[in-house]
Amino acid sequence: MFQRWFANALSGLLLVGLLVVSLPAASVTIKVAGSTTVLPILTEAAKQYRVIHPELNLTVSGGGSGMGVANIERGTIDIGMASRPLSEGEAGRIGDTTDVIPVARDAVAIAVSKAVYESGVTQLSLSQIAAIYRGEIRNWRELGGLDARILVIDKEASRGTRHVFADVVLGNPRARAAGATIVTGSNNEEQSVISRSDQAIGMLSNAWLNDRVRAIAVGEGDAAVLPTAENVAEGRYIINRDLNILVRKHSRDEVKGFVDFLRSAQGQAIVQTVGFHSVR
Amino acid sequence: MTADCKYEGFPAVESASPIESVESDGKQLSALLTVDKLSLVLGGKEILQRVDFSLAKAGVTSVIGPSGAGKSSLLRCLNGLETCWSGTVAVDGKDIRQWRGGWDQLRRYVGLIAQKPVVFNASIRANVCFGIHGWRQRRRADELVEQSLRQAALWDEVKDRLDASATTLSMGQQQRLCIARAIAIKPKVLLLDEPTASLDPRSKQLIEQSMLQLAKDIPLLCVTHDLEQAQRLKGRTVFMCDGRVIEQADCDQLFKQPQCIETREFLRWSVCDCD
Amino acid sequence: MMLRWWLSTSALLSSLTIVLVLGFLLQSSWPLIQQQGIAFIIGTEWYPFESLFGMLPALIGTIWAVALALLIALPCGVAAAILCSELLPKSLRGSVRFGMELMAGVPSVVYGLLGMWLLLPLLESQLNLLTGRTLLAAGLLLALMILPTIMVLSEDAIRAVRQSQREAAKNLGIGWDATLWRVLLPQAWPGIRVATLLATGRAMGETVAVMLVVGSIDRIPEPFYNFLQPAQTLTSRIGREMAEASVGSLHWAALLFCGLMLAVVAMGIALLSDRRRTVI
Amino acid sequence: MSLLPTQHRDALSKGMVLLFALPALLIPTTVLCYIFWQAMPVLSLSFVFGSADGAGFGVTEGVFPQLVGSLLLAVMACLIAIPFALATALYHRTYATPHQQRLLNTLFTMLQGIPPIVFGLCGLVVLVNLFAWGVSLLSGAVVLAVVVLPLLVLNTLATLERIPLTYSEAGSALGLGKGAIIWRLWLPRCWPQLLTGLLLAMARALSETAPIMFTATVFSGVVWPDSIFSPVTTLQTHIFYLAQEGSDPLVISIAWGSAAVLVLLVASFGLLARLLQKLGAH
Repeated sequence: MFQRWFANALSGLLLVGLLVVSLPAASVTIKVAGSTTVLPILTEAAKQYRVIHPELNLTVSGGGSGMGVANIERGTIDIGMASRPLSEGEAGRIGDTTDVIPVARDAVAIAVSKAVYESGVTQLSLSQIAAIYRGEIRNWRELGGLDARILVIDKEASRGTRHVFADVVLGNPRARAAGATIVTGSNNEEQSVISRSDQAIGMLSNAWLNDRVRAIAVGEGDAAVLPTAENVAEGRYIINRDLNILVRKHSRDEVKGFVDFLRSAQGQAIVQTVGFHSVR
Repeated sequence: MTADCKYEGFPAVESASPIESVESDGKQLSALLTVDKLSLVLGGKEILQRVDFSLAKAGVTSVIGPSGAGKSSLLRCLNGLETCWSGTVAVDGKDIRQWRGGWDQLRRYVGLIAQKPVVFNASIRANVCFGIHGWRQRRRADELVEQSLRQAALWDEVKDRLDASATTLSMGQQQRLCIARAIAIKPKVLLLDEPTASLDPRSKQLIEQSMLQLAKDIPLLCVTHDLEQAQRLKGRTVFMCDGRVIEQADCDQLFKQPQCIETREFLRWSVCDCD
Repeated sequence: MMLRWWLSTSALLSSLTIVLVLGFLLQSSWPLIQQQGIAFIIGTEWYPFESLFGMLPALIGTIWAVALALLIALPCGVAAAILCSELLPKSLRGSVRFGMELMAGVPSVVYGLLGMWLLLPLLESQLNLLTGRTLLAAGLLLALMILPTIMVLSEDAIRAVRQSQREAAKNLGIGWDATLWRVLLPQAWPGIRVATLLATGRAMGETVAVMLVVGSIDRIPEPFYNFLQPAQTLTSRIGREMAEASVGSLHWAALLFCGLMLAVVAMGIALLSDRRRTVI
Repeated sequence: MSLLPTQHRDALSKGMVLLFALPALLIPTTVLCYIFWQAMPVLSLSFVFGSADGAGFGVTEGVFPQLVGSLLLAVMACLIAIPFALATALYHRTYATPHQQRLLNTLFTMLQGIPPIVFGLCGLVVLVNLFAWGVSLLSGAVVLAVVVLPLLVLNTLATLERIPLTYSEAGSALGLGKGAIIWRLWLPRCWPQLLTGLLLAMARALSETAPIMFTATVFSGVVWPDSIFSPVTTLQTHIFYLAQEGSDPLVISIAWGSAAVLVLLVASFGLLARLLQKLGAH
């Protein structure tokens, strides 16, 4: 470990001193950006893919599905990540030049804080969730939970998870959420808000749940369905979506190689380990 | 902050020796300010060594001597700008360190006018009544302003532009403004540190006139290098050298028949008509 | 005269940057003004996908956050400056001042981290709010950020008052507080004014820290003076929606218009702070 | 208030000043201690220089790639800004007419006021898309250079203005041309202050996050940028992304660790600048 650290330190100082303007392009770089939901899959896959192709270098950044679509459109990245289908406008603009390849299936869980879950709110119907997000229901007591105002967490409009949630629950993908209290960006920001508060409700991808962030069953009465693996696989859980990656039609073969790796058995195994459901 | 050894903000009560029976000595009783064995050491140098003198109820007392004799430091000790001196200074028979109101109350009693005139960048009227407490009293102090400016012989020159900024006045006018500002709060004693140094003769003459006029009712202690001025101001003259009071006597008597050799040496050296 | 040529072109180029930046902002936000006129500035609803670009919520949020920051930082900063220049002995003065200069250099993203992990939990527990992400949190964080700047500049201004002025005031026996209010502060006021304006400019332009703590919900607080509610500021909106807005769309023009407003107001403030050397 | 004898009023007003000043003095120090206290479990030499292995999700122990990215961006930004800033200041002092001088002052005071996020916006559109440099070290450095430019210009101007007129006139009296006056009279005299200005600019460039967030950085996957057209990771954006983490305490302490490293880095440049100022003053 010491040699590795010492080598790094030395080269660090050397470089700052040298101020080399342009370094030789040692290895091929694949740039990946987009939805924070798909991010864990890509980073884990990148790590394992580098074992097979060490000369390959992947740079990964988040920013949301909108950023994935926008950057693919601008051509500044090689692989875009989107946790939602393309909207008509986007499909119109980039539909013909880019492939939309699903790599996993995922459910958008309606997540509530632990205290709310334990106070009795374990299932909600679509209309109730819509009423919360439209601001018609303001207190958990009206849903049989603890007496506290509801902290309604909305996501940035361009985020894929919000796109799917609004489409299923509120009717159209770009619907307004008048009852929202705060707006968060990435999944982990929303996860941290839900886990820290004890009266919050939000929309999180299945893989981001933990003991302080609990998913509730969605549906009327006993038809309510929890977003478990089987329910999603058989499609009984209604709020689900494909996690897509966007690749330009005639992109470089390293990119194609990586995409095929993602859809290969090893790729789908990574999808499972990260907490999503494979597409096969 | 002056290089004071004690925290100037709160008056340092020091076990100074009590004033011995002031009442018993008649002349002493009439003295408004008495200085008893005052010595000051600043930065290792003995600035003042066992200075004793007293100011009568009225009249000018001028202090002369070579530069570096500690004249200015003496003034700064009297009004609390310098605080780490030993010995006692009593105003109205009361040691200035025991004053209940602290140094600020003392300074309303003992006014000091610095050598270089310092005016606040406000109007002339605001400058004159700057020392008065409470903005309501300041607003209603017009006749006091006029009276002070008349006493400082500045009224005729500024009576029509009282609201102009004080920084537009000349050096001589600014010095008279400082005097007016000091007398506006009706001090019992007035200390002046070379008031007319580097001023034009006309301002010098005006200032001396106003000092003589003031000296009719309050004692003035004036440090000066101008021996003719000391003589014109009459009253007592104190000759100091190297921090010690060499001789003090009436002005004519000291200039005509100086007793000590240093005084005679100093007067002959400064080409004065003494026999 | 190669030197003259080099100097004049460089001067021209660097002074052109501001013209280019402003020109670019105006040019790219022009389509929005053409289409919707100026009414959207006082519109109250910001829903980009329904091309509703109400700026009022963000404007009120920005003004509130900066006002709160100044309200807290100004008295404390000036008081600290008075304490440091008037009351502290010489040795302590140097170290306090050095500490403050160090704090003035702390990057703003570190304040964002502090806001998320120190300020928000504190606010949530003390004021038992629905969520800590409120205008008050943003105001407090900005106050913490501009406090060192105000303190250092005010202390310079107060120490610049000559000692003879202080002694002249002392000779009149008008007491320490009168000296402070009627001699020191009036003479130091130009310096303190500059410090306040610079601090306002910085507080208004802060993005990253505010983005994390203000709640970024585009809604005017219920009674508009209620700062215990989540709100939105111009910079926070740009930060959240800049990445994925597709370039050239109306939404992009609206974001650039926010940038233009920020730039124009900030330039006005910067000009006010340095009146004597500038043209105006 | 004026009823009290002055002595008590002084004590009261000094007390009030102390009351208001205390938060201003205590809070910043507690903030600093809080940062380093939180960073303690993670902070170590291997944390600063250890590197995350390749394209890992970046949330491993090392922040060396981020450190490299931040330093590279700041150094390149200053390298781009220095020639322009120096030239503008020298032009202002030598050839500029009084009207031009006031115009330059106005422009750069205004430029200094503009919030950095606005430069980020313009950088994203112009540099990243229009010039097609993409999210890269170069576009980030250019945006940072524009952010740092006014600071350098005004600092250099202040230094050059402090040179007494007689000093320059003595030179021109000997028939020295403008160039000679600059290289042989002005620069040898005030190079410490110029260097101080540069260090302050470096400190400022290291603490900007908004402009580089979308023009130069990615979340992870790069230790050394392949070329000036490839993106970097920086300490600032690393802190920003990790600050939103909710569940994993290790990630949060890494965020505190990189915050401590960044504060130390910026403070060291600030310290160097102050030391040089004292050196230059003698």
